[in-house]
Amino acid sequence: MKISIQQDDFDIAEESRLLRESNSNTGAIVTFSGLVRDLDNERKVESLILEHYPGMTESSLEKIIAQAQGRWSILDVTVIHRIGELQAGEQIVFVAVASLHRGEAFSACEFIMDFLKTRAPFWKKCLDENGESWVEAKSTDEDASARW
Amino acid sequence: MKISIQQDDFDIAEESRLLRESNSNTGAIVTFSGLVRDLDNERKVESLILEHYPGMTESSLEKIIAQAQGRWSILDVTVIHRIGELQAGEQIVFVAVASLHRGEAFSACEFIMDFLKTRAPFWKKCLDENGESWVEAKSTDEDASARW
Amino acid sequence: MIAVHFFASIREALGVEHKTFDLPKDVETVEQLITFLAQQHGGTWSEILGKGSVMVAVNHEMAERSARLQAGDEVAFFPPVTGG
Amino acid sequence: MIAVHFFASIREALGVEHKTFDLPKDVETVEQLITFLAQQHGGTWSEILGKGSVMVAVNHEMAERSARLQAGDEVAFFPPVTGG
Repeated sequence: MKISIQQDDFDIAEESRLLRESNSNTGAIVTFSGLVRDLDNERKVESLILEHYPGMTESSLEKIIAQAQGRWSILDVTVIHRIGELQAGEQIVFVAVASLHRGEAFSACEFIMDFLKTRAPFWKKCLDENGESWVEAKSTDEDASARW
Repeated sequence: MKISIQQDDFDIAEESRLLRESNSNTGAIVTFSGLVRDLDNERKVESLILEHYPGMTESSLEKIIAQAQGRWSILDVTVIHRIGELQAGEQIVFVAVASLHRGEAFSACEFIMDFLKTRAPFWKKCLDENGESWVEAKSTDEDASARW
Repeated sequence: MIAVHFFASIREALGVEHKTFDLPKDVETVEQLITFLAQQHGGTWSEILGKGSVMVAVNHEMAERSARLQAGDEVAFFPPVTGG
Repeated sequence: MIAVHFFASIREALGVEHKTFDLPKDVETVEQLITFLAQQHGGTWSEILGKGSVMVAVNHEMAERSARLQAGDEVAFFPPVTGG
């Protein structure tokens, strides 16, 4: 299991390779990559600033992964989340789950993302043509985690 | 959209990069990688031989992708499936979906995999310590595609 | 003419990969094609192709045994798919 | 001692990132901590921290306003999270 909160970009090929090589019986790997979109509510996004709560971020992600491991048979998990200033098009987050079969990997990966979105202490400030503003939490994200 | 049936291995970093760069408003990319497991029903797998039905394979994958596009808002899709002889640990299949939001990318990627498993004309022969045998279709795969 | 392809375990069981021949006048459906092939090649073919689990495609589309055939069609018989 | 952290829009609205002070005897819950902070800093604090949408964590765990506090605890106030 790997959890990393970092400013630097990450290489999904390298991360996927590490995950794949961690267990020779892995049959399925599902990955999610989140990117900074260049349009949000029809406004041109220049960049995002990602803030987090050091210490609690890591422990909340550990807890989310432990919950996923309790529900599905998972061979390995990687969660990487970037902080600091990110330009449009850059990678923000990466979640990858390795398992024997695809159904478990899909469910666990989506579960981890849904709870990361609603339980892990990260906040985004958006810089666009109108200046800067804190991104508001979406009720659709709360709905997504409530269904599990 | 990219569909490729090939003997050669593929580079998921390169494929992910192409998908990511195809649309600057992509917010979410979900990928599935299927690997040759080294154990199947407790038998040590040496290799798999993948056979397909040229022509029908491509058109069946196009149809599956078109169905997914009808159900979810998808920005781009890549499907790569290898044929020929593959050793344990090698990549067999890669499905990647880019969309604005994660829910659509997760659903579309899993939908495409579930139908690829039950509708696309590929067959696996397994070489293991007991010799060679055709892999039998699993009812769990039929169930997975029936739920959509 | 009609082209008939066999894949995977069906191909191995029959020992034939594909056949091309003039579509007989009385063969109007996949079911009748199976009967015709069995008449030509013997009971093993009827047994193998008659199995409910055997899948059929006509012109690259999955089809039922009741599907109608015409000259120029490409028919394929194969076991349940196991890709991915 | 008790450490109190403020994040994102809450931090900016209050103009404070964190405070560390002796836990007053009559502050036994998060609710009472908010009242104490508002007494010290004025009504704006009560308004900002009193909002139902503001999330609270005690020792890195999400907590209710009724959660009990003790010396040594780390309390954090922040808006709904928006990572990922």
